[in-house]
Amino acid sequence: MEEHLPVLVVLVPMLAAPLCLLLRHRTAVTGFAIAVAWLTFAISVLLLLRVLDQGVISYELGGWPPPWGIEYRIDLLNAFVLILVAGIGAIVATWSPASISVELPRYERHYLFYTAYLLCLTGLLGITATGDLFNVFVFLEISALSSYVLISMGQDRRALTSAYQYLIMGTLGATFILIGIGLLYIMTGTLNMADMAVQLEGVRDTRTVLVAFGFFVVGISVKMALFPLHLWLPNAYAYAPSVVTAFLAATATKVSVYILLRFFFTVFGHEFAFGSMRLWVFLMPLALIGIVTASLVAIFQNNIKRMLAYSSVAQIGYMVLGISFASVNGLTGGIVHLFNHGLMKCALFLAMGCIVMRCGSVHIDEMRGLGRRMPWTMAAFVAAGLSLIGVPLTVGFISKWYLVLAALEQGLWPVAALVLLSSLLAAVYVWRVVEVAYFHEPRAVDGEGAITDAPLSLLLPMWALVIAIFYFGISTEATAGIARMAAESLLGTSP
Amino acid sequence: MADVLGLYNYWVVIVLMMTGFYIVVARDNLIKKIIGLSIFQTSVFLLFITVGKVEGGTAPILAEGFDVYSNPLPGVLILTAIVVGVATTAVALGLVVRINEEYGTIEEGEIHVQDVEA
Amino acid sequence: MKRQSIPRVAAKLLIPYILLYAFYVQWHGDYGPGGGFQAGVIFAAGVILYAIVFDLRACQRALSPRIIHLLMPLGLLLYIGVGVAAMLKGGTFLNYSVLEHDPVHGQHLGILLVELGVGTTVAGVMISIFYSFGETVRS
Amino acid sequence: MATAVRIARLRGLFSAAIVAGIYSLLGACWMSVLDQPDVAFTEASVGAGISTVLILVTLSLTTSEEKEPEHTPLLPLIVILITGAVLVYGTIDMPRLGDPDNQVHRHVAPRYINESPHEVEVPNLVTAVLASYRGYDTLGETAVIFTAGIGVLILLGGARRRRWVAGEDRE
Repeated sequence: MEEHLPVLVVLVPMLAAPLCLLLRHRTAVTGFAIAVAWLTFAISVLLLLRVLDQGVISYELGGWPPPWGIEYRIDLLNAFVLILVAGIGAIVATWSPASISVELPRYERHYLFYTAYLLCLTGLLGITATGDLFNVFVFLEISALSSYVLISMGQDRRALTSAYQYLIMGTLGATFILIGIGLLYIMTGTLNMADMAVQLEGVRDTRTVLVAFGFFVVGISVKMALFPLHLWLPNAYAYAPSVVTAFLAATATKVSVYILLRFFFTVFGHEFAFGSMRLWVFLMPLALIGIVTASLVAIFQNNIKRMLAYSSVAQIGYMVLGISFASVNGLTGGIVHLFNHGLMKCALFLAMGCIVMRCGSVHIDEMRGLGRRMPWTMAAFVAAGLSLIGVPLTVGFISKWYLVLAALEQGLWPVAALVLLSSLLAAVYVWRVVEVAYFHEPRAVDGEGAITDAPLSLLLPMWALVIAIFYFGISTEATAGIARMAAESLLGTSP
Repeated sequence: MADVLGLYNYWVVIVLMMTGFYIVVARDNLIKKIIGLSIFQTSVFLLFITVGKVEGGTAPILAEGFDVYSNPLPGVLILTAIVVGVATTAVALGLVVRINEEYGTIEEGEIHVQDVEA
Repeated sequence: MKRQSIPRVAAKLLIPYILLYAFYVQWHGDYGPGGGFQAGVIFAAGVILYAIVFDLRACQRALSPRIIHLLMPLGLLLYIGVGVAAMLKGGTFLNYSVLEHDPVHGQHLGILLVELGVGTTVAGVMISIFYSFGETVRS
Repeated sequence: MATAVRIARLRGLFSAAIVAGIYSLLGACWMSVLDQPDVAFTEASVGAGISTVLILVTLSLTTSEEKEPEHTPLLPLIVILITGAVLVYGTIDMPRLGDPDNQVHRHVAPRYINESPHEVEVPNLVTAVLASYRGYDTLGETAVIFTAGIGVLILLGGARRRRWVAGEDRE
């Protein structure tokens, strides 16, 4: 079974989704989905260990060698992303039962929710594992379609319109990606990424490849909500059920960033993407403007979920900034931030979910005095918030450290200054919540009994994430070490 | 001149593609946007299919008396993409029906007005 | 359209052939154009025609939503099942060659089953989507 | 072809839906001219069949007239023109239609055409590639369709919605 690990990590949730539909029974489906999510996580851990042990794993689906068949190609980078996605998937699944019974009370058929959830997980894992460009498109659509539906399950009717808006933008993005893939296929005659890198040699400078490159990058930027193509994101995250927000915020955009990395460095090679294309000329300013603008907008949001969503847009900026340095430190920063931000955003949105469950809303006025009412939830929020700011001992510090290092290395001290400045902005918006929660009097209780802390079944998964934030913040070898090795292999500087 | 003729097909496809794209971006009506989206996608499919053609070739089904076949791969990719397209359309229409139930309109502008008032 | 006799008679004549044609396309995909996806769509089209001309309720009595909801996952499971069977027999996922002693026979068997899986899911989903929309119209 | 699309700008959504169906059908014809009967077959049954039926049903549930747009579509027009221009620019270096020396026909495809008669022994090459060589894509495609089915069930599932209306007065 050992050699089937690469496909099993995608196959297990994909197989489980239709089974959920057949099981139907509510408790059974819930337990089954959680078990499946943890099994997937276990497989992804095994996979990473195997990659560390043996190097790149290639798996020929259907027994046809690439480029004729489809290949799963697992190296350090995607094994790392797989762990993030599967891990978040497992934790959020464990967290979900109590929350959806409060947030989706009108849904009788919870098994449909879990089917869609597992399909979304399948899609995201499939994108990450594959070594075939067209296969990326197919799995992108699995995850996209299921996330539109998951978002539309939100209680507010605006969830429907934001899901629609996301659907239109997401499909346009996917079609742009498809055009890009098509043009590349015309020029190279292949769809396998590794093979395409070889075939591109002769035609790299043609106008068609240039246009293909452009379309692919624009399409993927929509998917990962790179400023200024982020318009779908704040609404979608704000009105989706908390479970869905926590899951998507930590995984969907990260997977898109991963494809971008793959595309720049594996398919095109960094000499083309950053040498002759001068891509950093576009990417770096966009990333910086994105970081600053989105952080500023976040400060003025009263809906905390929306505030965190804008903060996500800013954080995507950090990752792209790291990529645009195209140096080992920059890439390490980008990759490690991808992982770290997944952890902390997930923890923050889970905390929001607990608050929604107890208070019914995440408007900033509702949060008055919550520090005393829900001490454990708010403590988790503060811990993850500190990490968002980038305080030492948390994971947020590690990624910013690498980013600043990379900026200084290239003599771009204004960029480094901007990164630090934006940390101050993050501090402002996190502080707003802290101030309200800890230093304001609790709202007058309107007869319904005092608000108590969230139940243990919600607190435990959330605190697991908080512990991970500190653990990986203190012992950096695991995450930053792997990210560094991945960065080196992307840049071709390691054997 | 032969050069231009060889590219003519692509250009027609691009005009179609942009018409679909235009409908998506410029129109306020939610259903019209979906129609535009499917036109946009269909024309991208045509682009792929155009690529597969081989001069003097025949459909990629093996039979006696033919030697030159068109490329089967674009056809396969587009079969998959068509399925993806119809799946998206179905979900989008489902959303529109729900939006209409909740808001009583399918015009983007009017929905926006309702959201601001709320 | 319940009381108009021309569409009713025409539909009664056509629907059996549409369904039959769906099966032809399903099994003949190896030799001519067609395959599981097209067969599923044609099958669903036949059912949808029935529902439009006669009545959605009558259609759902003949082909209950419960069965349709079973068809959707079963097709996908069949597809994955073929892949897993290949894995158990020592090949990689979806390697049909190991399904039988002769690789070519294995390929034939694999393709046949997989196309059947696609057809089942597609027919199920298309009919289910139409039922959902139709029920919304009715209520 | 281009005229078909021009008509799709009609204000009446009903006719727009029908014209979109016709457009799909014409697209299918074009595809079969380009030697892809399989795709043409699918496009005809999906684009002109299922999609059109679904759009018509949706129209019967909503409204069939589009309102006048409030703003002038100048910005979208610019976006479109730029995108189109970029694409045309990209085509200049593209291989010519039908040229058998194109990279597309030289690199991966020959194996499908030359070897599959021995390896798979299925006369319809599209089926061979679809179900065997790229079978995993087709599995993904089936999963996409399955997702759409689940999605519509979640969105329009009958039992749930009545509760939605009942619960509305609480908010």
